[in-house]
Order: sequence, then C-alpha cells, then structure tokens
Amino acid sequence: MNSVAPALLILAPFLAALLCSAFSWLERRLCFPTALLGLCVSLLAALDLLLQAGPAGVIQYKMGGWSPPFGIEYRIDALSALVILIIACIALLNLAASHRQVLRDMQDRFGTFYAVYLLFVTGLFGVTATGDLFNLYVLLEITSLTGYALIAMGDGDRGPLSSLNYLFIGVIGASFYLLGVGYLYIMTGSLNMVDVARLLPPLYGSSAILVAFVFCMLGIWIKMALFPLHVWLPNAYTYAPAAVSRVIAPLMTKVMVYVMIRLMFTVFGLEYVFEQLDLSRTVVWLATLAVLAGAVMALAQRDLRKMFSYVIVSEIGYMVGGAWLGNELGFTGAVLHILNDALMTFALFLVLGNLLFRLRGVSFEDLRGSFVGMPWTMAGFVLAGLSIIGVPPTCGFFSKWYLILAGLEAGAYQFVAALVLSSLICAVLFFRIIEIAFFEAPGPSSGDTGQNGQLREAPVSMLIPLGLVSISLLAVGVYAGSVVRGVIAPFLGLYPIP
Amino acid sequence: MHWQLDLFILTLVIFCALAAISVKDLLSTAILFGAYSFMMCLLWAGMGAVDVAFTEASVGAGVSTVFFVAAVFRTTRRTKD
Amino acid sequence: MVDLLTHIVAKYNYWLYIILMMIGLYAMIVKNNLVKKLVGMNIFQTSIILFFVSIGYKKGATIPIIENAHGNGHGGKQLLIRAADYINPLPHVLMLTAIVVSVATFGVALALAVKIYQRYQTLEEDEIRMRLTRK
Amino acid sequence: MKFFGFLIVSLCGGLLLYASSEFPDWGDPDSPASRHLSPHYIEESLAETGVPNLVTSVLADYRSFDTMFETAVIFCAGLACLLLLRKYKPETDRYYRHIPTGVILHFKNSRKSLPVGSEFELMDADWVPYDLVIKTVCRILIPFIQLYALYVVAHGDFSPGGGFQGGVIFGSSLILLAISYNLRTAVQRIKERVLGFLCVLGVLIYAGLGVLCMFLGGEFLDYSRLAAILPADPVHVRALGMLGVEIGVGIAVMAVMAAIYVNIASAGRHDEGL
Repeated sequence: MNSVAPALLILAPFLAALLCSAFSWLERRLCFPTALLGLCVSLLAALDLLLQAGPAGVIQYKMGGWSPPFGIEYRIDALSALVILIIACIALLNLAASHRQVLRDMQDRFGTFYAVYLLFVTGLFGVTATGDLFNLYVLLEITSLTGYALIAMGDGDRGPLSSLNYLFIGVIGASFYLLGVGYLYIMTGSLNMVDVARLLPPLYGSSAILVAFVFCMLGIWIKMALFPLHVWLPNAYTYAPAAVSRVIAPLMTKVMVYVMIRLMFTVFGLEYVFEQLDLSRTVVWLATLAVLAGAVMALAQRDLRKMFSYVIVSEIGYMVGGAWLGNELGFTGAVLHILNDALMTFALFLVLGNLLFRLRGVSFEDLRGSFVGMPWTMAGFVLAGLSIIGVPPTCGFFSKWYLILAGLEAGAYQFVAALVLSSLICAVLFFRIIEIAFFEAPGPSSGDTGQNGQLREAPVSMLIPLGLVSISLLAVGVYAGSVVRGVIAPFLGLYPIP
Repeated sequence: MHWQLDLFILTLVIFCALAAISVKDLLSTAILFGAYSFMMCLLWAGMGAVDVAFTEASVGAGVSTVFFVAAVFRTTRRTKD
Repeated sequence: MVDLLTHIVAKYNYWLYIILMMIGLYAMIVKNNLVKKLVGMNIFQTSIILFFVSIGYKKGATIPIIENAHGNGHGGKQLLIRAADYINPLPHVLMLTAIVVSVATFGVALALAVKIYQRYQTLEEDEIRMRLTRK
Repeated sequence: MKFFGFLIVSLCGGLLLYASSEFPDWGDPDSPASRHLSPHYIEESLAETGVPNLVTSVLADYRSFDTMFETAVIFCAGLACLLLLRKYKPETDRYYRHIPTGVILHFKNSRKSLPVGSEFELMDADWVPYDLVIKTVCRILIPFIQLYALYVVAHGDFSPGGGFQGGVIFGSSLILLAISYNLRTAVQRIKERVLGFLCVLGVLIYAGLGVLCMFLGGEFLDYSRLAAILPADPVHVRALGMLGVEIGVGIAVMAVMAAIYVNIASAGRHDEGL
C-alpha cells in the first residue's frame, strides 16, 4: 500500500472547510482552530511528500483504487512537492497572521470566510498534485470560484466590480484550457497526463495538437496574468481584503506558472515545445515585454497596493521567460523564482496587511513617517524590497542571477537587459517609499493611533509571521544551492531538456 | 435522428443564442436563454448523451433561468444593448 | 463539390460549436451590460460542452446504458458487451461536471451582479465607470 | 471595442476551424477517443462495478474524485452567495396586513413590530394577492416533483439521472414553493440553518465514504473495501457505494440550489422576494 500523504494533503483542508462551515452555524469559536488544524495536517503531509519525493522520484496515489489511465491519479515529484510545501506554509502563516483582521473585518461571517479560504487552498493543492488533465480543470475552477468570492469581500466600492471582471476573464481562461484539453482528448483519447505524453509523439505534426497547446497555454497565461492578458490582476488584488490578497497574490500566479511548467514538461514534452514549435523566441519576447511593462506601470502608481500588483505582473515575466529560454539554467532560475517570488510577495503583502491594520489607506501620503511608529513592519518591508531588487544576501538575487546567466547562454540579450532594467526600476520604487516612510514627518491623518497620538506597531500575532518570512527570505538565499540540488536536479533528471 | 429535425434544432440554437444577446430587455433575455438551453439539451439527447441532456434540462433550462429571473427581479430589466 | 459536401456533413457539428463559441466570446468582450456578458459566458461554456458531447458520439451506437443488464443479475458475466454498440461515456461524465461548474459560476456571478446593482443602481459598465470617475 | 472584439473572436474561431480539419469525422467509431479508454469503460464496467448506466459508473466510481470536487464546486457557489449577499439586519421598512379587514399598515424606519399570527401577517412591499389556482396546483404538484426527484436519485444506476439531477429537481420543488406562496413562507418552512447543514451534510457524506474506505485499508473512495462492513460481494458493494455518494450529491445540490435562489431573490435579506 502506498503512503496516504497525497490523500491527506487534499482531505485535511477539505474536511476542515466542511467542518468550519458547519461550525459557523453551531459554535463559531471552533472555526479558527479547525482551520488551523486542517492546514497543520496538510503542512505535515507536504513535508512528508517532499522528503519522500526527493529520493523516490515520483509518488503516485490512485484515487478510488483504479489504475491510471482509467481512474484519476495523483503524481507528485520533487518539484510539485516543493510547490505544495510553499502553498502549505504560506496558507498556514497567513491564516495565523490574519485572524485578528478577519475577526475585525468580517464580523458575523468569519466562519463561512474560513470555509471558503480552506476550499481555495484545497484547490491549489489539487491543481499542483493532480496527474489528470480534467481533474486539473475542476480544481482550477474551485480555486477560481472561491477566489472570486474572497476578492468580492473586499473594499465595498470596487470589490464586487473587480471580482466580476476577474470572473469574466477567469472563465475565458479556464474555458480555453478546457478547449485545449478537448483537442488533446479528441486526438489521443486520454486524459491522464502521462498517458497523453506517451500517445503524443506520433501526432507531433498535427495542427490540432498545435491548437491544443496554444489554447492550454493561453488559458493558463490568462489565469497567471502574463502581460497583455493581465488586465484583471491589479484591480482584483488591490480591492481584495488584506487577508485574502496576502494568500492570492503570492500563490495563485505562482501555481499557474507551475502548471504551465508541468504542461510543458510532462504533457506536451520538451521535444515538442522547444524543437517542433518555434515559439520559444516569441514567448521570451512576450516575457521581456511583461517584465518591462510591469515595472514601468508600477512606477506610475501612487498607491502601494496597486504598485505591488504591477510588480507581480513584472515578476511573472521573469518566470515565464526563464521557463521558455529552453536551457537548464533558465529552468533552474524560473523554479527558484517561483519559490522566492512566493516568499517575497507574501512578505510584501504581510507588510501591507500590517499597515492597513493601523492606517486608513496605503497611498504614499499615508506612509509618511511610518518608520517611527511601525519599525518592525517597515524593517520587513525593507528586506522584502531588497530581495525584489535582487541584492545579494537575499534570495531574490540568486534566481535573478540564474535567469541572467540563462539569458546570456540562450542569446536572449533583450531579456537580460529587461531584467537589469526592471531591477533598477524596482530599486527606484522601493527607495522612494523608504525615503517617504523614513524621512518625512507623519501627516495629520494617520488613522488608528495610540493614546498619545502616535502610530502603533501592528499586533504581535501579525509581526511573528512577517518575521518568519523575512528570515526565510535570507535562509532560502543561503540554501539556494541545496534547493537546486535536492529538487531541481532530480526533476531535470526525469525530464532532461534537449 | 432525422437530419431535417437536426437541422431545425441547430438553426434554432443559433437563432436563440443571437436573440438572447441582442434583445433589449433582460427578462426576454432570460426566457430566450432558457429556450437556448432547452434546444441545446434536445441536440444532446439526439446525440445520445442522455445524462448530459437531462442535466442541462434541469439546470440550464430550469434552475439557471429561475436564478436569472430572480436576479432580474432584484436588479433591473433595462439594458442598453 | 461532393467532396466538400461530405466534408461539411462529416464535421458540421464541430463547426456549429465554433460558431456558438464565437457568439459567446463576442458577447463577453463587446457587450456593455454585465448580465448580457453573463449570457455570453454561458453560451461560450455550453458551446464547449457541445464540442465534448460531439466527441463522444458514435455512429450506429446507442445510449451508454447497458441493455438487459437487469435480467442477468449483477456481475453480468454472461452478457456480451461490445464497445461498438455503446456511445463513449467519458465525455458525458466530463460534461456533467462542466455543466455543474458553469451553473456554479453563473450563480456566483449573478450574486455579484446583484451586489453591484445595489451599489451603483445600474448594470451598464460605462455608467458604473462614469460614477467611479465622478467620485 | 467592437472591432477589437471581432478581431479576437475571428482569430480564435479561425484557429479552431483550422485545427478541426484534422479531427476524425463526426461519429467515427474508430476515432482515438472511442478506441483508447472508452472500450474498457463500456466492456468492463458492468463486471467491475455492477452498474448498467455507464455514465454513472464512470462518474461515481472511476472518476469519483472529480465528482467529489464537482460537489465541492457547487458547495463553494452556495457559500459564495451566502458570503456575498447575506445581510443579517432586518429591514426597517415593514408592511403588515390586518387579515380580517385587509387594512395594510406601513412601518417606516421603526423598530416596532406587531405579533404575527391570526390577526396580522407580514407582507412584501410589492404584494400580489394570492392566486387560488396557482396555489392549489403547486400544492398538488410539489409532492410529485419531490417523489420524482427521489426516483431520479435512486434509479440513477439503471437509467439516466443520478444525484445531481435529482438534487436539482428537488431543489426546484422548493423554489416552486417559494414562487407560488411567497419567499417568507418558504424560508419559514425550511430554515436557513437547516439548508446550511444539508449543504455540509451532503458533501460530508461523499467525503466521509471516501475516508471510510481509507480506514478500511483501501485508497480514498475505493468502495470495494466497504465489503468488509456491508453484506455484499466486492462488485455489488461498489454499486452501493455509488448510491451512497449519489445521495450525498443529491442532498448537497438540493440545499445549495435552494440557498442560492433564496439569496438572489431576496438580495440576501431572506424576507421578501420573487
């Protein structure tokens, strides 16, 4: 019998969501501990999976006991185990960090909120672990549907509208993906990823497979907000409640990047993607555009939330470009950047959450002098900013380094130039904010102040997760080498890049 | 299924789809949308997908339309396009 | 000419789904009213369902319910079942799930539309945008 | 915008049309889709699962994991509507009707309330007198609709139908109750809390059966393990397991459909509506 960890990973948050929803009618105080317990169990399962997947290569779990092409299987390799671990950590930390904020903002409906939150995390786990193309669609829809609901909870004025826009675009994305799966199914007759990969090589020249690939990729790109398709992202992330944007911003786009990598590597095959199709150059150009456009648009913003959203748009360009450069260095950089960017974005949005807990808004005027009132929060901000810029001891440096080397190796000089330029722009962005927060005197209208009119530091329960993430920003930087050896090398061993 | 009937339903499906998105009254849209779903369900039943047709008949033509009418009741019938 | 005609007859269902998909997508992109966009979204989704159901169809086969299974008791070892006699059930299963997903999305979207209407008293996108900029 | 939309749409349509020329013919029995997986499902599933309706056997057994998340999607939709629309504060504008005389009282911006009973009844702002024909017909119809829904759930193994369709039909009978009487009556009959519990219960039955199979030593949702506790052979027990999950799906879908309708029709206040 196999290990039960893959099933436990999905079931723990799923059952916890059901219980939370039941408790919201019975005894509301039980909701938070149930949610916490569910995510703790899946964190343990995720750790177990990572430890197993490194040496074993691939962990399989057959749902319903049916063997793969007929039933649904879960396939977890070292790379997906890493992504799962990131999801579990961030979801758990965010849950702990946002408890007070949720109690304050959601009042009588926090039980339902936790249920929806847990279902969102369940969907993310499933998307990462599944080995079935259609199951991926169903789980993607769970993630999106809960995402729409969570985003619409936010800022009363714009929340529902930006959520509905996100819904329209998200449905187009998911339907495009489903169309792609349909084209694959009509040509191969299978839905299992490994089985499809086995059946595809004789069909490589077919135009239907080409269209299937294009539509799968388009769907995923819409969901991850690659540059021209990013229009839904800034509003959705800006007007979502802080507790929600903190988990959606770091995870949703990164998981989609992972899904893209998974489709490229395990379904269509690298030989098809890089040798049969001549798309690599085009996509790297697209990614270059995304990096530049995101950075420039971030420069134009006067609101911290909007600015961070555009920084995410720019970071997506890094990962897509890295994955499509078609060499091992680029892939390593892209995967490292998934890990790093999830952590950096999470740190940034934790800082945002802390600021929003005390301040009325986060436009630049509101930030004046916040260093004095909230030193720890702003210290976390500085560290996350340094990491996004790519200053050496932090983890952001290493992935950028790999990406730049990969760009040079592949001869994609425009991509390298865009990387360097966007790092410079990020430096401008963050130092401008640090200057405002450090040197300018606090404005007259600074929101929630203490007895003596001073801005107060965020509560400890919100500072501890920020501290942990800030430490991990440094730790992941130091241990980047072992991530490359332990996770990326085994994966590349399974799917060597031609 | 006879091809004449098939063709008739196909024409109706496209007609209902076009009418549903172009009529200038949301309540009419709701009804046309229900008709569209029902025609679709006939088409699927003709292709032997009985379970799918059954679901579409109860969901698309039934409950979805009711949700739609309820939403129109709570909002407005007015539309500019 | 005959060649083209047989080609059309052999594939017309696939073409129909493309036409419906185009109608739906067009409505989603161009329409100004949020509920109209929703209708477009639903047409788009049903067109994909039509595509999948068309994949499952098999000439000379019947609906995917095994005949005479009752009389032979469960297990049905004696029954000779040939794959050519029954329509492929897999796309139907997938599309049941897709219909459910689409009605769930539809419900959530309508709830959002009601909420937006409560806030802005209109469902027209340009009027909402006007209200937002005026503030 | 119109031109832009038209461009995108024709681009997508053209791309899809270009690929469809490579498809196998419509209804071709030798297409890959009909040759690869489906023969196994068609030829073996009766022997392996004991269910003649192939769609049910694939839906609730081979791909039951998908179906569990399909139920979860519906559950999400119910939760989302609740989260988005539900307002717990009662309206301050209220209308009462004095039943013996038919006089209508309007309370504006006040917290006062009248005892609702044989003398006064709450009524909607846009109230229409009850229609005797509609009321009677619906009264007769609703039990039959519900009976039919139960039949659809229970007979899903042998004929088209199953938990989802049955649940929707049952849910629509509740919606019919709300439409033919008024929303207030329907909400009083089926309390919001009960609907909430039924949503959870349905999904929990599904997931719980799966977890039970894990406890009995199998994989998640491997119904054949239920043979250890049910008096049936491993093939027949799969049919029983499927019936169990179908019931779960039916309950969840029924409750969610009613909940979504109530929330949308009353814009979350659960008092007056269509």
